[in-house]
Amino acid sequence: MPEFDSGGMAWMMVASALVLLMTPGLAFFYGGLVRAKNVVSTMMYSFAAMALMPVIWVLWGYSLAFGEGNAFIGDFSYVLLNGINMTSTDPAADIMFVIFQGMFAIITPALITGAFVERFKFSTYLIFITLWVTLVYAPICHWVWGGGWISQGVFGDQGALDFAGGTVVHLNAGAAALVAAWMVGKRRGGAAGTIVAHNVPYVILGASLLWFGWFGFNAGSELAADGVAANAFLTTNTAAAMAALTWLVISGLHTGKMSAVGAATGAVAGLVAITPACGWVDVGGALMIGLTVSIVCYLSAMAMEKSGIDDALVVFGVHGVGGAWGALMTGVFAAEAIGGVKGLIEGNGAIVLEQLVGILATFAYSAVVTFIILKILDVIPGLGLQEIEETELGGLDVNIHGERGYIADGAD
Amino acid sequence: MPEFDSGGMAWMMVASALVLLMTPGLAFFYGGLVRAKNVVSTMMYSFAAMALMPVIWVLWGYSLAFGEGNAFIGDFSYVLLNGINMTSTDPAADIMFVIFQGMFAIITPALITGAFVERFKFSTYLIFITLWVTLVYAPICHWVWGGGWISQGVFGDQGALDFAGGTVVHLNAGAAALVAAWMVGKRRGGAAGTIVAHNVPYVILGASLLWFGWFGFNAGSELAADGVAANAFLTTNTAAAMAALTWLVISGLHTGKMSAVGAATGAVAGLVAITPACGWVDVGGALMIGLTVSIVCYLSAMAMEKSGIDDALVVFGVHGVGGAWGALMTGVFAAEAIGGVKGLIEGNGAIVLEQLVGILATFAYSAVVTFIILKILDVIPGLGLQEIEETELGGLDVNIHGERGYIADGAD
Amino acid sequence: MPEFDSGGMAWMMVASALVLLMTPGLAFFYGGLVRAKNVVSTMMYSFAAMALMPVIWVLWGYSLAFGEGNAFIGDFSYVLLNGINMTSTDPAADIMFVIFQGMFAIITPALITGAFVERFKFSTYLIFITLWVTLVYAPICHWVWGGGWISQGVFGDQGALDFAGGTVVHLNAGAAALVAAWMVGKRRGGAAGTIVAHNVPYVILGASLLWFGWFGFNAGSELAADGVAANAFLTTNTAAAMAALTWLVISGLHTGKMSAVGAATGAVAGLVAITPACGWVDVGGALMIGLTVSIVCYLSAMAMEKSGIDDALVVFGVHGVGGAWGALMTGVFAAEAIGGVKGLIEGNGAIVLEQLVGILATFAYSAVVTFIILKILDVIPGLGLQEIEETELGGLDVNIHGERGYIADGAD
Amino acid sequence: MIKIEAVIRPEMASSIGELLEEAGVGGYYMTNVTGKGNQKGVEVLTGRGTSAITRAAIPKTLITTVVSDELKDKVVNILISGAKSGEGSIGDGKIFISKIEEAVRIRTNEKGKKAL
Amino acid sequence: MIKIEAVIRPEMASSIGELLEEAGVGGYYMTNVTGKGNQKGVEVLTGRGTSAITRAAIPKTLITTVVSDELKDKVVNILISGAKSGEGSIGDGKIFISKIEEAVRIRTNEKGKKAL
Amino acid sequence: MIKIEAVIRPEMASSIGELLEEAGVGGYYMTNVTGKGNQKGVEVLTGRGTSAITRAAIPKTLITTVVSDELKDKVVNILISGAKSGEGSIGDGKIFISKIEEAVRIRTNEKGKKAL
Ligand SMILES: Nc1ncnc2c1ncn2[C@@H]1O[C@H](COP(=O)(O)OP(=O)(O)O)[C@@H](O)[C@H]1O
Ligand SMILES: Nc1ncnc2c1ncn2[C@@H]1O[C@H](COP(=O)(O)OP(=O)(O)O)[C@@H](O)[C@H]1O
Ligand SMILES: Nc1ncnc2c1ncn2[C@@H]1O[C@H](COP(=O)(O)OP(=O)(O)O)[C@@H](O)[C@H]1O
Repeated sequence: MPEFDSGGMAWMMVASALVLLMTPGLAFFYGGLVRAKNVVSTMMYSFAAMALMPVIWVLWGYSLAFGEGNAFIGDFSYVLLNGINMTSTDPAADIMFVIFQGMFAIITPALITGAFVERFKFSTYLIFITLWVTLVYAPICHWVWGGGWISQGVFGDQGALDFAGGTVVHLNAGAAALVAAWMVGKRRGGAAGTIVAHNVPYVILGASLLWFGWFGFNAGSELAADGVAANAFLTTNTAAAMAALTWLVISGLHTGKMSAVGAATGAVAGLVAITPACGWVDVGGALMIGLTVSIVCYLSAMAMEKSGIDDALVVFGVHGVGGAWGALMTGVFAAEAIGGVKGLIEGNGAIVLEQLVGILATFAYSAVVTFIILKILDVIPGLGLQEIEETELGGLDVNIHGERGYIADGAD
Repeated sequence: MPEFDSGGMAWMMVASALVLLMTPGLAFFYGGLVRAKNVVSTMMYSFAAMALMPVIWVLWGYSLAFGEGNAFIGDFSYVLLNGINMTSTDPAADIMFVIFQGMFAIITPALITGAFVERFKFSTYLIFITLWVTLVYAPICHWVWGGGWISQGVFGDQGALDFAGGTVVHLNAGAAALVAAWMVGKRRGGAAGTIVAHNVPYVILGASLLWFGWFGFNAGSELAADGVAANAFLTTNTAAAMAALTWLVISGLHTGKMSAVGAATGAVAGLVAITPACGWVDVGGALMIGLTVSIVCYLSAMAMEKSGIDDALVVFGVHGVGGAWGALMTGVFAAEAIGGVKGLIEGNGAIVLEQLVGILATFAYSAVVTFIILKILDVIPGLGLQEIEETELGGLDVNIHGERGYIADGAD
Repeated sequence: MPEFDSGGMAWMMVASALVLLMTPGLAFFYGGLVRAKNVVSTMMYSFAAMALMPVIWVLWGYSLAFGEGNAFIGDFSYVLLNGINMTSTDPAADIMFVIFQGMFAIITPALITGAFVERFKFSTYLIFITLWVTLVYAPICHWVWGGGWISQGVFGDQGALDFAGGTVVHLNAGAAALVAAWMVGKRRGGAAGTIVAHNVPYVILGASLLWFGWFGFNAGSELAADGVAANAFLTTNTAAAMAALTWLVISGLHTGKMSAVGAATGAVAGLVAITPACGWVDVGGALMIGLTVSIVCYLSAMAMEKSGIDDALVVFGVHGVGGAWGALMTGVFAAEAIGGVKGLIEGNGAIVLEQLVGILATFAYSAVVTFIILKILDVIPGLGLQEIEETELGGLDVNIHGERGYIADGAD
Repeated sequence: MIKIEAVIRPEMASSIGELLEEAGVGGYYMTNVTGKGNQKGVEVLTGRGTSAITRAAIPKTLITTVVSDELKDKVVNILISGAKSGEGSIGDGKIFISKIEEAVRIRTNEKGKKAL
Repeated sequence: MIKIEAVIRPEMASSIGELLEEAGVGGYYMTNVTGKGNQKGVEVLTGRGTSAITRAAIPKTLITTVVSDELKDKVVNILISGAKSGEGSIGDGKIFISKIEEAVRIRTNEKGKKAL
Repeated sequence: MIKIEAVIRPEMASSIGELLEEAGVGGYYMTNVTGKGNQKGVEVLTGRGTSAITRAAIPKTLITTVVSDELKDKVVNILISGAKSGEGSIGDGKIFISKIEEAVRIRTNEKGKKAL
């Protein structure tokens, strides 16, 4: 755990606030992409994560992720942040670390929701993310950042590189999304390929808030306001732009139209892919990562459309595939001059293997445990995964939340 | 007045920007809750506070609040920030303090507007907030933060605790809101109980921006980037989440639907209640405050609906009652390990009495002076409080501002 | 190039993020002002600048602006940020400076787009801003901030004052906007004077995000978290408020309605005018600048409406005229106590001449080179400036981007 | 069977709905439209709040109900009295009546009066 | 020529459109309306999620097509079967038919059946 | 009295409104609808800008005016010439005319032609 000077503390408070803002950003990104009758519901999946996760985090989440424990999971020593306060020797540092990490625990489950919007039962959802953050997120977080086995290295001393959460957050959420989309089942009444975004400005607003907040996510992960943070900031911005541009161009060449949703998606894909890499690569690496991730994710988005699994907002295609791609490319483009670790291009092939281990382990664990959780929730009487048909066709907003997104004067 | 190092300065500039952003956040929170024909008007009450208050603040507001003066009000020594500039001995500190406090003077009158949206005469409103910030806000600010009588303590040396403005901002605005809602009169054409939010995404956006900005409001009130600020940040986030969750659950149990507006309101209620407490309580206290304030405010929101006073957006119910509750709970949960002051639970009953004095004095002064100001504005020819019926029924947007919120292509 | 301590670094990362957020702010400000059928297109002009400019900036833009070169333009020494990395002697400082300046290179071309929204061909646009940032923005940036001729002074040692980009960004964009509006041609089907904003809340959101981000733009330009930055922050906020208030009042007196769009425009005009001045004037100067710029820009907006040039969103009227006015007033109100340079009021007339040189040179260079670029793009087969009539009448959103801004359930 | 269509002020829509129900109509639907008549338009601002123009498009609500011929007078009277603003001012709206040949309830296939 | 208007559930709109086309209608248009009939309204929350009320305004989609008299039965049958939700539940909607005197295609000035 | 309804391109709406007024109609109202006819739809993108589909729903504006029988030809001609895009291209729209039995001005209770 770091010690913060006044400047570091200032930066970490801001970075934490920025990461918090990513979840409303996601609410608008996802909310704009669904149909109008489900906009409140879609946003509420994210907003409910803001309401529920911070409570779980201070109660037991932080402790399971960062308590000493063993190589696989923390312990209950920090329950209710026991011992982390103003009287501990380094109070500020610990509290600040709890805060910053807690914001990651909000956005990660919220990311998954794009896979099952417009149909997942909201009451089950609240239980799902409670279990998921406890049984999936906290352990993987412990593996990578809490001193667990991945951070210790499998083939050598240098464990897999994940500067800001490419595997912990994005690949993890992507794997869970794939499983969840499949288990919850397809949306009724509206073949996937015919649904268009109901509010494109919201998509742009959401992507922009995500981009803005991601500076906190990535450069904040340095836990200091220094040169490495600045490098992370620059590579983040560069990769996001390059990927947005690439997606825009591909979409233009492929469909004949320059999709705004595509540009926004490209930006997000770039941000996902640079996340593990931002503190390890230079600006040239960032351009390459941005360029390639949009190609890879564009193809995977197309593949998902044909896959028969209704991953409604392509969470697996963007966060799963993009997160894995970014983790791999981190191993390829890591530059000694930036983060002290060489990548494949500089002749260090071993690090790519470490990255692969991280990717496979995260994917496998997340997919399997998510499957088990959902299976159990599915069979418990009174719970279940998918809303009944009438609710789904009429829209989740009015049926579940008692609210309609938009009401005009007069006829409405 | 504090001296800022570079990190402190960085944090205070950011915190000030965050507090500024709360007012547009409020514009969207309130704007989403009204009917479409009044969305521009509702947002303009807030935006006009951004236009008017900073001017008043540098002209005479800061001076009345923080000029030495006496125990009850400042003086005119700092008019036009006289003497506060780059040549004063501690220039940065003073300018920064003026800025940060000035942002509070924008949001406080803007909070009141939720009580009288959809009907208060806009030209009168501009005069109202000018008088209100001068005659109500500046004095109370002086009492609590400007070295006035409340800060000096009534029963002992330790005056009432108000870390970031639970009484000065929220209870004060809530009291004024109650009086204003009653004096302006009810909305015509639409019984309070039948109006539903016209744009729920705006409500979520607004609540999210408020939450985001509130980190500046609360953790910024430490005036430094240190451990106390981090504690304030953590308790703020925790209480907001706990309260949002609580409101969501209560609303679900009570009405059978999981209201998004309810969750957003809960978050705001939690933020209000933790405001006076955030630098004095630990995370356990924050959970309790978040839990209880949503129960208390939910009940008060229900009571207001039946009260016959058309406090349109439940400002008294949330900011008045929530602010008072938070101030009281600050006295209950204050922990010596956090802020050096014991609360009731740690055996210090006296502080609860100080809190009560602060609550009662703020409520009484704000209510009475607000009443007098509105009474005078009501009888001055050419002013008056409520728009004429035709204007109100047709909507304030088009009639007062010459604008409609939304215009579609074609028929519109 | 500055060296940053931890606090300065924290502030500059935040300031950079804030400036990045201004471009989505602009997307909503402009997007709200056009007709619904062009909202995606209008936002995409801005979002595409976010996708394209950062790539150009790290490839050659930064090098042309800040490479040593000569008095008129930089060189190619920093292509792909060659030599600017973690191993250079002062890595953090340089990377941070690249980042911060790079955000200015995004917003400047985006500002121009308001002049030709609803009709400029999107594919040509992407080429246009690539050329423009290379041939217009980079040189002028070099003149003023890169050690070029304007910074060296024409009549004396003290070159023209431009704290945060009044000429480089705003006047520059305004001049280009005037030329572009004229060359692209008028919008078809809808006389300028009959089009009303399709979404006023977006205009308010956009103006608020601009205001919020402008703190990073102006106070960040100090490149440190110190007293000068605080002064810039305070004058920025004061001028924005004063100008918003002034425009609101003028619009009310002139038209009988209190326009929200007007108040938002006033805020932007105030922000534009204080940009060159914010680190050189005190709060009294800020009030005067805010007051006068709204009067000047209100008149110029009215003049533009009658001019026959379809500067759709009055970019020349606000950024061009407001930028020039602000640059001039910087020379008038500069106070020795603030930035060490006297202005006209303190008896230094020479500085006003320097300001005039800066204004005229920027205007002339920007207008002429923009003209040449557009002329060439106009005649290249397959490019051209204005969309064909059918595309324009049916809306750019669906025809160019394959998307409609808003889709309701059911009939849509 | 006849179709009664009334263009009314939007703020009257929900109370008119209730009145129609009391009058015994089987159902109705409402549409948001914009209209122009003797009320020549509304004054709105263009540009940047810099000039006021009159726009023809005044928001109105169209309420449509299909009723049996006997209900005609009752419904028309209710609409007239319910949609009047105060003493009646320009822009209160109009009622148009036309013939309906056939009505069908989709759920039950019922036709004619039974379908209303 | 007759005009067939059907008030249906919004989620049925796009599939009904396709069915109409298959039936051979020359065109149609759709309008979003809100309606009330036997389905008395939807439960929504007011205040701050603090109380539930029933609102009359249920979103429906009105689909309108003008066809030659011969197509009437075909189109009505298609609407009835296509707009039914499952076994048919309250709120599936209604169909109203009226006479059209004249139709004109703006592009070609064609009149009557040829214009449909 | 007759009711003239025209489905037109949205961008024509405001100029058509002015033309109708010049023609002497007492009033009109406009509704935003989406339509399909010979113009089979518009190409839009789905997914993440990854594939193009054709959507049936093309935005159109429905303009409705009730006039006395004598005005019929004048209004129809104005609509035909005013709503044509250039030389006339697919999707310019259609005009439908039907009979109105009765009209009432709510403000004054006037009936028949005087109410128009
Ligand atoms: N002849 C008409 N055909 C269709 N709609 C009409 C006609 N005349 C009026 N209307 C509608 O009725 C509304 C009210 O009419 P208006 O003439 O303004 O009021 P009043 O009848 O009180 O003089 C108009 O806005 C328009 O929508
Ligand atoms: N008499 C009527 N006139 C106009 N519209 C009607 C009428 N009756 C029903 N409707 C419309 O049809 C919709 C469905 O009618 P409803 O009575 O709820 O269903 P059902 O016919 O299955 O009992 C209503 O929401 C309303 O919009
Ligand atoms: N038979 C019809 N009934 C109702 N509306 C129709 C009919 N035919 C066309 N329309 C409407 O008119 C619009 C234009 O018709 P379309 O056939 O595309 O153009 P054109 O008449 O120029 O061939 C359609 O979008 C549709 O809204």
